[in-house]
Amino acid sequence: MSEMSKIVRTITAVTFPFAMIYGLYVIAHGHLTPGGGFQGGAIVASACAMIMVAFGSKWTLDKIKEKRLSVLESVGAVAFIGLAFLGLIFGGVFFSNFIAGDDIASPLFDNAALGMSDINTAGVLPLMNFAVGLKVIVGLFAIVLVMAYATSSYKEVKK
Amino acid sequence: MIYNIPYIAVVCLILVGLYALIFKRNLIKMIIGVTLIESGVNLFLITLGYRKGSIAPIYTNSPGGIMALPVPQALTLTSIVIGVAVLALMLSLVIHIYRHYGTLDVKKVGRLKE
Amino acid sequence: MERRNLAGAVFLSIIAVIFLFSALLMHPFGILDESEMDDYIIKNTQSETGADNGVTSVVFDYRGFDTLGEATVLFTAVAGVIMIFRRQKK
Amino acid sequence: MNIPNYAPALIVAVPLLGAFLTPLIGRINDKLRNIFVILILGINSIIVGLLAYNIFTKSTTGSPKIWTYVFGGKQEVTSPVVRIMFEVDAMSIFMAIIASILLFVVVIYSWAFMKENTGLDKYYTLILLLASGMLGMMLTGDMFNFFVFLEITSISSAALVAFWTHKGESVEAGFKYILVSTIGALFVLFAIAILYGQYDALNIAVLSNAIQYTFLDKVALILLIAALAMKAGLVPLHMWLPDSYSRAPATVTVALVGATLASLYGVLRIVFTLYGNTLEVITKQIEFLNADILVSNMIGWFVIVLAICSIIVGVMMALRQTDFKRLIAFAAVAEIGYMFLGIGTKLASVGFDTTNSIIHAEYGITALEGGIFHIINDALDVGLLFLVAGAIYYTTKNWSLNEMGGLARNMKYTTIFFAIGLLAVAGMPPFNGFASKLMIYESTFQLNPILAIVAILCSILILATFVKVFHSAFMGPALPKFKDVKEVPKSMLFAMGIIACIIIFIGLFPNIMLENIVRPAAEALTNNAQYLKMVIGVI
Repeated sequence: MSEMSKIVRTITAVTFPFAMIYGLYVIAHGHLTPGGGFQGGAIVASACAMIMVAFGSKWTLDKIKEKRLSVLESVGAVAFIGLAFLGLIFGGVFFSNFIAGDDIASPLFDNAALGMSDINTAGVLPLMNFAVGLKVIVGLFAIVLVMAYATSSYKEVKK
Repeated sequence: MIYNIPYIAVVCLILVGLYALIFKRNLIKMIIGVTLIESGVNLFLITLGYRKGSIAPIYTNSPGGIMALPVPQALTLTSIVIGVAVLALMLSLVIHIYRHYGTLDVKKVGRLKE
Repeated sequence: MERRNLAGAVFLSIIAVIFLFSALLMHPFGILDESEMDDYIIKNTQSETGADNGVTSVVFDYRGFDTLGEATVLFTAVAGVIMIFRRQKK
Repeated sequence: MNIPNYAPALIVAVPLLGAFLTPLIGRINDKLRNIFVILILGINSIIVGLLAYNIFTKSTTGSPKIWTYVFGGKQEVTSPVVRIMFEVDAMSIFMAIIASILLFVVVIYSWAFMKENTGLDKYYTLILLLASGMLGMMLTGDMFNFFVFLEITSISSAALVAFWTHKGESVEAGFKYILVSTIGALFVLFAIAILYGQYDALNIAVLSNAIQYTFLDKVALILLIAALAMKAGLVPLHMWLPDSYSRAPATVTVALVGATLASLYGVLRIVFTLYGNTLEVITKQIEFLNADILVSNMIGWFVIVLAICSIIVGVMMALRQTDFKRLIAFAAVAEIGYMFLGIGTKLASVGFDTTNSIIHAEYGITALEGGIFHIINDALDVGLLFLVAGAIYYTTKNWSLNEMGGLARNMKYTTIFFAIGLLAVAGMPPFNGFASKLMIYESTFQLNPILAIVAILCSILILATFVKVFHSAFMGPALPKFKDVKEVPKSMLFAMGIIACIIIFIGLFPNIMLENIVRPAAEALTNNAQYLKMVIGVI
């Protein structure tokens, strides 16, 4: 994809932070309001895709390599499965919610002392939301970027 | 009968998808057929979770009352993400097929024979 | 080609009849026969997981393993797409 | 930490963690990555072995053992089963053993075989993902979880089929595979949704306990069996199989054999466990004939007809092929037919007398044992043949049988391995295929002699086909262009050697396998009441 006109690029640059913040908000509030890691991640990824459409896939790929995206995605995935493994270590069960909850022993926070249950931290759920959010942002963006770049380079070859 | 209209809509979506899969010869249209079936199935899952007069199963500022079932919504969420993943892979394969053969017609692409 | 179309049409109409018949047999929309599992979740979501959002508690806690699978599916697709568009050694 | 208690979760989680870490390690060093992948699958095989040891030793002494693992909660079963459970019985772990053997062999073989390709980071990632998907399908006790793992398996294997993207045919085969498996998976999901809508449960044991065999359940059963049989490559829906088997790299093909068998396991689980309670119910299915008929019989004969079609079509198409890998792929279709023949005979063997009491024929259980035994034999035999085909491609860069000849001169070990594979796949006495095929023939003969005769004839034709291949590729005068071919690298020989050793071991001592592993697996499948009792405590 080649880059679009200056007007589009400016508007994109202005609206991008708002879309990004909104997406991050959806990720961060996943356990309290509708939304979560996947939905918020999709919003941020579409914001990134908007940048790519406006500035061209070549420009975007110069700024951020797909290999880096792939590594970042791995980090997100490892964080997610790592939280599940931490559940195995601290809670005794794979995927146990080892931070919050009354019936599961919580080694990190004492619920009563810190008043954690009052504000509904939901234990590991927000952390998992962050991990999944990172993974979804990077993953979806990598897919869009790679596909756009591949199709545009093909056109140039054909010409 | 009137209460079964959502299910009939689901069946219609799935049938349209199957129609596209069976009768269309363009690969992109076949993919559209697959996504139609998928939306039908997702719609079916989400209709299973509705209770008459219920609210979303979220306690934040909840007015109270009966809540819709949370599990179908979670399943639908999973299914949608899986659908996106499958769609991405199928489209990238189609891009490659177009690179190799210069066409999207099933008949012309279909070099692999029985 | 003609025969394939005919077979397809027959197949499609059989499926249509079966599915439409099943749609009529489903429980009426909004009136559930069974909801034991979901009622349990709605009742216990706040005390067991500490989340206010029932759906999130299902996605990440009760069926957290499905979400791991889902994240894996996305990971697989990204790996597949990047692999398919890799640069070939010529 | 008591490993066997956590084993069901670890078996899936370890390859997943490996898959997520592979791209990170791949950036450091290629060799390190290869060692890491082999290590991960080795650890996984050890965990599978540990769990298998626990399950099989317990099951021979007393009642069959079923290992359950509840994700994220206390390790006890709450009244509505809310959380995802892994339910590992002898059958599941039997399949997991097959899968881990195949995958371990595949990564060892890949070391030399895939060396010259680009994108190996992604290749190994996808192999590990395929591993966790397959193992997850085999161990899970939750329908939706089964669907998720089915999708992981099909996406990763579709991407792997299209690995050689510079070949148009590979990409096309990959697309065909993903299309077919997505449609199959969507119908599986649709069936799961139908079941969920009626019983508000997703756990297999809970559903099995609740199922009433209404019209909607029948629709769900048909959808599940059709979709999974399509993924297992049963005949009217087998078109994708030869394409993807023959156009993928040989390593991927062997992994795909495992994925196909995972779908076959799904069929077994659904027929015998999910619908196990309704299987032996007499219903007036054919009302206009006014005849009572067993559900089990109906499904059984349906499966038998498809199985016989698979055998005949597979063999007939294999006879005509000149492409090495395509030929083996069609033989694989025929082998899948043999497994389904055993399963179908078991289902059809259940009858009832005039007082409407149900009789189980003796030969039914033999048929099921034969079918299950044939799963491992088929996986090993076909796997070995595909690996040999890969070795031949590695040296000659060719798949066409017409352009080969005299390879035995320079590739002695490969020739021996091919000879072992062909005799085993045709069911010749000293090798493993013989025992299981004999059990299938014997039991099918008692159900209907014609079926057995067809099966035996087709088996002979498979032998003829492979002897022809053996002659044209390995025997005869050495072609001038193959004068300088060398034996394949040691890691490939080692991988083929592992499979060949297991084949010979099972061939020489089939009773050890049969008594200790196959029989408990068959018992775990048929004893549905025990399954429900062990998992959710219903008697």
